Amino acid sequence: MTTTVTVKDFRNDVRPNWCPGCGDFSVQASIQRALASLGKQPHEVAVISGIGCSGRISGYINTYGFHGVHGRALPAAQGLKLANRDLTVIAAGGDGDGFGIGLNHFMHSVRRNMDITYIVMDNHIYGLTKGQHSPTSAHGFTAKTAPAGNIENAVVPAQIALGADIGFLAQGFSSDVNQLVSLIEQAIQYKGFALVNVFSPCVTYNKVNTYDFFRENIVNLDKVDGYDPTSRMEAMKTVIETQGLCTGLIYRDDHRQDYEDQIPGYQTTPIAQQDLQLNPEIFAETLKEFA
Amino acid sequence: MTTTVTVKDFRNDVRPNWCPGCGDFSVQASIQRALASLGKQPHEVAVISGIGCSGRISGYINTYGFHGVHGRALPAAQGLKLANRDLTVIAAGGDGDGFGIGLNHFMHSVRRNMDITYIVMDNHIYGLTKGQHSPTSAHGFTAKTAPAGNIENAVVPAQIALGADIGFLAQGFSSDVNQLVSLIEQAIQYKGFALVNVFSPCVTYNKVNTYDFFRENIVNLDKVDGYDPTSRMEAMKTVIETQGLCTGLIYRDDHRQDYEDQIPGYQTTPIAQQDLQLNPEIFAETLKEFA
Amino acid sequence: MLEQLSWKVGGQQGEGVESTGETFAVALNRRGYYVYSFRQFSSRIKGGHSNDKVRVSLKQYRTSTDYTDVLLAFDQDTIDLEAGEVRTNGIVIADEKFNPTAPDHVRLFAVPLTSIAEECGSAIMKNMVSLGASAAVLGLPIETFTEVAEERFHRKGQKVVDQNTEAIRRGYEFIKEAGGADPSFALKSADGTHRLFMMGNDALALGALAAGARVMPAYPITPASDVMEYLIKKFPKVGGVVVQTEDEIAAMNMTIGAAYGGARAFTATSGPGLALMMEAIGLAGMTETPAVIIDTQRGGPSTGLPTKQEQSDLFAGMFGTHGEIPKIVLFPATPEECFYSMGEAFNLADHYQCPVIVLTDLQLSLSKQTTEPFELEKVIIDRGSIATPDMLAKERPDHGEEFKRYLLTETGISPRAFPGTQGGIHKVTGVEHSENGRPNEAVLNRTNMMDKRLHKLEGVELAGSLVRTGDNNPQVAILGMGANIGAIDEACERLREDGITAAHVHLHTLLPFPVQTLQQSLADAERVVVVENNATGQLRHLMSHFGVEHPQVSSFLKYDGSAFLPIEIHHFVKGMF
Amino acid sequence: MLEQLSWKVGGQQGEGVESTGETFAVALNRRGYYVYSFRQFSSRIKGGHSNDKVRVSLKQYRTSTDYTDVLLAFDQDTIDLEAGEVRTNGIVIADEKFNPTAPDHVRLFAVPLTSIAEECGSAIMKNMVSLGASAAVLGLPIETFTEVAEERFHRKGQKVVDQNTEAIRRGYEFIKEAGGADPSFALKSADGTHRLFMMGNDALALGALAAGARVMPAYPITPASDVMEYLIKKFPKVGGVVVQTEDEIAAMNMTIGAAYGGARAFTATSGPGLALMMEAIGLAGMTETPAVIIDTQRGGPSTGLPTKQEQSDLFAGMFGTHGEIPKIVLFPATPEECFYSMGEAFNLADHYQCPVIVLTDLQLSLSKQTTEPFELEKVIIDRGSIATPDMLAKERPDHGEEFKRYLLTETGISPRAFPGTQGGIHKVTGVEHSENGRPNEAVLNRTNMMDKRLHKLEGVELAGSLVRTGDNNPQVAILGMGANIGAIDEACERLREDGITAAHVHLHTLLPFPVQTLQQSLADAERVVVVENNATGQLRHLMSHFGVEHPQVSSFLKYDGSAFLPIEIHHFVKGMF
Ligand SMILES: Cc1ncc(C[n+]2csc(CCOP(=O)(O)OP(=O)(O)O)c2C)c(N)n1
Ligand SMILES: Cc1ncc(C[n+]2csc(CCOP(=O)(O)OP(=O)(O)O)c2C)c(N)n1
Ligand code: SF4
Ligand code: SF4
Ligand SMILES: [Mg+2]
Ligand SMILES: [Mg+2]
Repeated sequence: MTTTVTVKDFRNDVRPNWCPGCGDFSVQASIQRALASLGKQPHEVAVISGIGCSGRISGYINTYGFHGVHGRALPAAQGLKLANRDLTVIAAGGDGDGFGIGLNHFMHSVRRNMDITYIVMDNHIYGLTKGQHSPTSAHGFTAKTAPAGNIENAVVPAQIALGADIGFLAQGFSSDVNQLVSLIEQAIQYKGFALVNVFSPCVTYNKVNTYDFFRENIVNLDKVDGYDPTSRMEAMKTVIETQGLCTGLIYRDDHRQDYEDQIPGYQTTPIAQQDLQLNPEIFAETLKEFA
Repeated sequence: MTTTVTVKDFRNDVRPNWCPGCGDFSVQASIQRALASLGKQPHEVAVISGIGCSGRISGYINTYGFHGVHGRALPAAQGLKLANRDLTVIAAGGDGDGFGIGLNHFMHSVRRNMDITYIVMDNHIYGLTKGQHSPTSAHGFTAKTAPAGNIENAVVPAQIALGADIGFLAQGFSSDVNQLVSLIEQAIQYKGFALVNVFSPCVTYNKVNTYDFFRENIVNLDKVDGYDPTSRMEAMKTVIETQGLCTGLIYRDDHRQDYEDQIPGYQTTPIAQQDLQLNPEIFAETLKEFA
Repeated sequence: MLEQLSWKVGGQQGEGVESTGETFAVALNRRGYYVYSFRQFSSRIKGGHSNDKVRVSLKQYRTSTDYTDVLLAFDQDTIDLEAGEVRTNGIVIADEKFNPTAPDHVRLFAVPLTSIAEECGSAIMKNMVSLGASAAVLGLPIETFTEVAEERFHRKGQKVVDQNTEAIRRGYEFIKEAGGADPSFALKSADGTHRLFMMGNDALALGALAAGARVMPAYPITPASDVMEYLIKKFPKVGGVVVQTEDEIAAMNMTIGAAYGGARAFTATSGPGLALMMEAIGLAGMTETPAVIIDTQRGGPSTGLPTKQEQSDLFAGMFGTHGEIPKIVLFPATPEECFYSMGEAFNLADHYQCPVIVLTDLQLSLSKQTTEPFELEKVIIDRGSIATPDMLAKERPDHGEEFKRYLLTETGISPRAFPGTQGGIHKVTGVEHSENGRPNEAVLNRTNMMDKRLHKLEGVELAGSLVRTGDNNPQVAILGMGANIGAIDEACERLREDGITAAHVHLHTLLPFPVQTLQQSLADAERVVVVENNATGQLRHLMSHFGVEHPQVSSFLKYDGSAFLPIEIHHFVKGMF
Repeated sequence: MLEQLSWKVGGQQGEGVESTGETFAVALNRRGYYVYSFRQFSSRIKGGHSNDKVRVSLKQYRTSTDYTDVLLAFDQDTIDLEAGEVRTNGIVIADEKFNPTAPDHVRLFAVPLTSIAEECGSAIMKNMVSLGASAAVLGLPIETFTEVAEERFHRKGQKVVDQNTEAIRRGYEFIKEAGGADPSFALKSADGTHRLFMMGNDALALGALAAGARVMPAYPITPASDVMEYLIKKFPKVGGVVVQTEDEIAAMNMTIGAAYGGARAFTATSGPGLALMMEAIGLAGMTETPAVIIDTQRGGPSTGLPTKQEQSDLFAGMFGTHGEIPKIVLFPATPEECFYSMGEAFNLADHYQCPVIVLTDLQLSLSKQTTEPFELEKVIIDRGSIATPDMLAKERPDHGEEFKRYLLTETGISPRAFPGTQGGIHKVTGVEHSENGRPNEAVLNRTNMMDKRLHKLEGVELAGSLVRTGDNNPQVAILGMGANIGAIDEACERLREDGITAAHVHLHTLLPFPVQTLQQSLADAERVVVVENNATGQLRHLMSHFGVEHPQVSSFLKYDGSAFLPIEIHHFVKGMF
């Protein structure tokens, strides 16, 4: 049995089918590094993903992996967490998956606040279906389904996350793996629902939001002197001012209880490991109500 | 043919099946008054609602009325607007309908920004299904499905609406019909997506968020000197500070184009009134691409 | 002396109709009678006519009677709507307050229900007065109700108990004095056996609890909400959790996540919610995740008749998902079956590693009835094929290839490893996959995997797929399901009285459809009548669909939202001979 | 000289395979040949083997051949995977660059595709070189491709045109010199008739456009996305609008809203999206709103095989909604049928005021094939029963009761009034309702309304529900649907060559199921074989379900994601005799 783990332990023999240069490679590597540096054992971790190029990530990391249906990674991840609260549960997917079809689950996951880390690979495009605009595509952006330019306004993930009153909010960029690893580590350690939204360029279908685009437009909060990630108003202001184009730890509130700790009668032993046999006394007592 | 309309023109002979004292009566009356005072003809208006006690409202106003499925009033309303842009389209429903099951549509309706008014009767409870907590129920609130107190955090509608970058945001209260009428009028006149979230008490199942509760806790922005509803930061700050418990016009941005005005080639004549016969020349030209 | 009796209370929704009916029913159940109560209500909170019909008998009937003996009316509406059903010379007890009038064929007793209640302390005690009056009419000892009142109110202090007891007594005496204690309405006394009294939904919840379900994500909907509302109160005792999700899509995907995680997880919904779950049910089938879904059917389509009886989701439950998955669909008929079906559902889900849908109908879910006590020992928890940590440690090298979650086996069933288990790491995906759960589009793999999944249930007929009662070589076999069990049984009895031999075949399993068993159980019948609460004859079509043949099959359908009455089935079948 | 020929190009996904195949096919279609091209690809963006097989013939075939005559390989993988299919002495053209090796039964020409292309100006022109080489092998005039290249590149200037022409010429000459211009591969020349070349999805989009559809809310999904992507480019010309919605639930509800508003509205999706639309489809049925839904079937269940052929959503499309609604399900088989089916679908939706599902399968949706020019005059727009402003002004008083949207009529069809129409105000609800659209739970109203809705399609058999071709009193009738039309036709031809008489019955309408028509059209056959791309035999079960009988029915199923080959059906059927 391995006791010390390395990045290698989180690698398997599957060659990702992402296009060369896709931002998702860095996200995968960052998750692997973060898990190793936190000393997690591979079997103690589960990655739950949705459908999209990004959704393939659960197949590429040597942990338990569940690749569900489009937009529903978060409900599945929450179910898993409830069944086994000892697991490190990471949900992951694309901007379409998480902020398009799956946005309702995101909003409600935030307020439910289970101890889960959600990593979004936000490339401002639908990759797997070949280049339609996504909810994070800017107004005016041209795409297969917006040949004359997108006429909807973009969702700004950081802004809606704050609007939904999230407890942990960070953003990373595929080109800055060191920062990303650190953010993912913090997110996993955070006891509650944590979002790490990653600007992860699609080199095939998005010719606007490229590596260069992000490099030029992102404000790295790690480098902003005196930025206080514990102030919600400051976070909101920063996000509005940067139009969401900022990286680093944006907001963190350490004074919350997660969902699991508030469930009445919920036990420390994971449900999956409990004896399911009902105590006959409890049963007898229960039946009395119907006598 | 009537040319001047009065409130009476918007009344039909159906007796609402709401409980006596339900806040929704005032919402109904306010919509009727607003429509009359704007001089709309009943047949030029359609009310599209979801499922819930509140959802019954589309049956009680003498306009076209569509009572769809739970949580989907907004997509149906948008479809209707696209088919007939001349109609005044009002979507309406409950907090569960709009911010629970239907929240994804709300978030995306905001960014799509069609010229629609959305009125939510927010009673912080599921009324029609007899008293489960709703997404706007406070943490700790007890309900049928939270007998030991709600362990989820509440959605604050005004906050998520601002987070989603809404162009028109107002809140009303069933006890202040004059204000509510004025807000609904403004919302209907606003060219774009407008939310009027109404604190509309459920007298049967919500014994916490009563008329008195709202009366005591609401900050009426109409009475706040110098409140500037054109500042998004100020709006956000106010909403956070009042925990969403404020009424009046919270935010309004008049510098946006609505969706309809941006659709390439979309005509001023409503689709429903156009000749659908395809021009043979356009057809012939189109086929050429496949030759 | 009566061997059975039908009593009905009616009034405005929210006016105490439900609690009056409930107290009446519970009290008689306690005395050892068999009780069946059926509530009619509207999809609104207050107002609108509502009534609760209670059948009391010395032997068990699982449905309401065709007629009413005693009608308790809280308003004139109730008399206008319901007195037609009261038998000739039947009794109507009405509140004097509204100057009741009644048709000629009944005997009306205008009782000052409200005034007496007010004199006893509060108008809300009019239900107690009316129960006392009912006791007098039915020749029941007054203790039948005073005991229940005592128990119910003793926490509120002796004064409240006394007031309520007094209200009952005054109602009782009023009728006695008014000459309403007609011996022809007196009920034979029961043997005092203790049994339970509950609705199908209670039994489903208890069944899930006993079967080891510990995670229930669900979204409220009539008539399913009781299940979650009950368990949310009980789960804290056993460490379980109910999550009220944002919608049914979340509920189903969360159920799958929890089941994948090793919990016994389930959700409960009704038609519109089932529709929303379709995509995720397909995921459960594809990923071979055991998940249990209760669908309490109500009047469809769309929002339809949300508080009315129907059995019209058979097709949706059986055929609703896109593509092809293994699936099991059960349809219990009584609270007892509801209870044990949940144990069965979880075992089947774990054994076959596929979604299991448990259908009920509104009548079964909401009608409260006398129920035999449940035996916990009969609920065996069998988790199916699990790769335990021990097995994995023994059989698998430390650094080998991934665990083959989808190992091709003879039976199509492969061991599961729960996340968190060392040595069990594997992938799960809704995309077509190889044995170790990786996406794989190869033609051969595809065929193998489809065969694996669909093979699991091929040719299987589950034990107890149907129950047949009644005559051999009958002139008619009546095929039914769900709550119609009672009306069919009673119709068969009456047919026999008419000299027509009859058998009752009640279907319990819809998928895998018990082709052989059903074919055999209908073979000796001259005619077959399929009785179902829907408009298109779904069960009738299922017979053809799966190739169950019989030369003489007719359908008897009801889709107006009301439950079948025995008399309707009786007449329909009799008319065929 | 060949009457038909099979050419295939293969390589890594994203490497120009698709454009090479497309140019080849378009060029030959222009010359008057019948062309059928079938693409194999994976659910990934770059990398992974992909190929495009093009059949060229003097008469029309609607499927690929069993074998390949000429294989154009951009990598060794392609040879390894695909050369087995090349017929003995068939030709493999491969890029010299990767030192290709090929099995003995083929003739390999290693052509310096990349080097020549580089010499002409850019490596990407290797596809042009390879087309030139193909022309030489097939004895085609070089203009076949140079003309297309000229047209395609003339906007980029003469230089680009010249480079490409040169690349084609060099490829052509290389083969000539290498002795690859084998007269036995020369194609007979075609008559130069101008026809279209398109995939089913194009035809669906054009059909919707011609039928007057002007609102299309949809969510992207393979293989349906093309439809929205095409119309989003075309709609600006006619004032229509495509909305890319947040999900399929929004798409379906928005479609309903627009249809209610008076537009012709539709959406397009595939299996997982269809599953999500179930609840709203029920709403369309209950509110009698005409809505058209395209479901381009792909490999299921769940995410399944998203880029592969399957026909496994029949049940979901027909039976997926909870409760019972009227519904129409069509399944065209060719681009021509796709085009006219859309007109039919909108007319049926407007006439019967119910949802209409148009099924296709991936092969039909994505295979490009020679298509007869569409005739716009044949697309008649019939909006069914509409209460126009004039009618309403005449017939209805100024202040009367609401318009009876759900007027009970003989046919069950009631006039619609579009919102905005004076005098037409009414209510619509998914709850059971009265004639004026108000919620109503009364038993009689319920029965009337259910009967009204379901009656609309009762006993109806739509014109053109199936097409039968082939022999009378055949030894075998092959029943099929969708893209399998070509393989079945060809199998029938070969059976006849073997002396087995055969008929082909191709089903076009699944709901209302054409019971009588199908029964009759199978009656004279000795045996029936049902051919379908799914694992459970859904069409076969539909026959039983609806009571279509035949003493000798067998199923031939394929569910490995690949399309039926004529030879497979031929062998299967032949084996029965
Ligand atoms: C219910 C459903 N609808 C649509 C699809 C098709 N689909 C697959 S991935 C995807 C979007 C991918 O975009 P995103 O989530 O941003 O992921 P990316 O590929 O960009 O990483 C869509 C629409 C699906 N699989 N399921
Ligand atoms: C898909 C679906 N799920 C659940 C329901 C049951 N249902 C009807 S109304 C409602 C919630 C009502 O709450 P809200 O929207 O706040 O309206 P209110 O009754 O409080 O006005 C629910 C859960 C339904 N009709 N459809
Ligand atoms: S298409 Fe875009 S998102 Fe998908 S793998 Fe390629 S680069 Fe990455
Ligand atoms: S239950 Fe509540 S929300 Fe519903 S009608 Fe009554 S008071 Fe209003
Ligand atoms: Mg993306
Ligand atoms: Mg509410």
